[in-house]
Amino acid sequence: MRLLYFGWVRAKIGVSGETIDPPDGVDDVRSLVDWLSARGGGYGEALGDTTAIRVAVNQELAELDAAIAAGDEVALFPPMTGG
Amino acid sequence: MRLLYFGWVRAKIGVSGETIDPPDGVDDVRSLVDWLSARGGGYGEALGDTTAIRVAVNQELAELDAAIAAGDEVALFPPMTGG
Amino acid sequence: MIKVQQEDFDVGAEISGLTEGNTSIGGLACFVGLVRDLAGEKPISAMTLEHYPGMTERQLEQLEQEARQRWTLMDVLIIHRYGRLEPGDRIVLVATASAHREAALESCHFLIDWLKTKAPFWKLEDTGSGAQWVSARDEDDSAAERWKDKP
Amino acid sequence: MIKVQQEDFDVGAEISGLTEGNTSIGGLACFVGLVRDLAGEKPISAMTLEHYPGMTERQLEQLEQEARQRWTLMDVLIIHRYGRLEPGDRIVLVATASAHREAALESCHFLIDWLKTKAPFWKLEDTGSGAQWVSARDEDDSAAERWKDKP
Repeated sequence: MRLLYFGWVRAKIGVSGETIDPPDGVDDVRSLVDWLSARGGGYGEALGDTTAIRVAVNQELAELDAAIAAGDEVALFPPMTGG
Repeated sequence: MRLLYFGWVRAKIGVSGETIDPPDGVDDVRSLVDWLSARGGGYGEALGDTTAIRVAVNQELAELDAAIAAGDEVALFPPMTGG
Repeated sequence: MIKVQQEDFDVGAEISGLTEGNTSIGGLACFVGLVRDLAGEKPISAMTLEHYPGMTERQLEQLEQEARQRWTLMDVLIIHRYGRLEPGDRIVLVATASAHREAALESCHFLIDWLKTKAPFWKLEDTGSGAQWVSARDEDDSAAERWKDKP
Repeated sequence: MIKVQQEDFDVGAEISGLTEGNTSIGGLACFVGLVRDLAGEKPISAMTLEHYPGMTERQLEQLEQEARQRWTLMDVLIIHRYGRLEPGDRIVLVATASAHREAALESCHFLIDWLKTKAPFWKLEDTGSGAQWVSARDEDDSAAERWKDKP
């Protein structure tokens, strides 16, 4: 599974992306975020407050309860500020 | 008094303007329009229906009951179609 | 700024002139009106804009002042052409610049809506079957009316 | 048409490209967003736009389709820049062309409102006292929300 981080989520975590092999039970965005957040450090800081996080699965906006599977591209980022 | 005509008012009357010496009693736009209209021909055609006429006195939009006097510039025209 | 002219204008140059050197502008809205090739169902070959010299400039300046009173604007530009134009030709440019996009967008919309009913222009269309004066449209009156109490 | 690019764009050329040769266009609305020299009260020296390559293009294409479904449009152009920009630099261009002015003006307003909250960009401002991420603004959410049921 390919993870991408943008904005202050990327800045806090310290990398712009990574490839992971999620453990059993990580089958939606929420469980992925909890699992990453539990790593602590920058991950905890970036992902601790899920209300501040927006999500895209395979480049489409998604909710925290969206299902995810191996091979997906999952992006985590702050609210967008385009325009 | 300087009169100016625009749009189909001008086209029907056949001139774009004229200088007139209004008779006594022609002291507002309505009485001016009635007086012109009574000339008949193109004037009657152009000015017979006062609901279709818009007015400016000294280059400011005005109503039919606006007072006018010697020296004024009075313009009669159809509803504007700018933009 | 108001310009009433027969010549065409260069939209890019006009817009650049409005924003150049002013780094407090956050948004610029603009509208360009063009001569369409159709009047209702009828094809037209040309449109002649008649105007009231002197009053036109006064009316447009009043419109600009009205927009500046309603919104906080850095700059306003209205260019309106007159004379004979052909389909595809530019007729009018309205551009408004502000620190914020909402003020720029709303004031631009306001100005073009008001121009339609308050700028002393009259349009004569050449169709295959002769020339016809463009009538004022009820929709344009209601569009202008909408801004009466705003904002 | 969607363009996501680092380079600046030429507003006049882009707009001419949109209308040229199409004489059924009656109105063209456009909005240009620029980097302001102030973030709230703080002066800023630069702004860096980060984006999500691939998703940005997809989102903007979806926005364009949404606008074309809601209004009858002859053409739509969205150009959004990324990378490091300075005050006065252009960030975004939205231009819409239609037979009628109302469709052009409304769809342009709609697109810039939706871009603010639905385009995957994140802005980092350089101020005298360090870099700060631009927060999403509640006003932008409500501005986008306003278009939810229209038209």
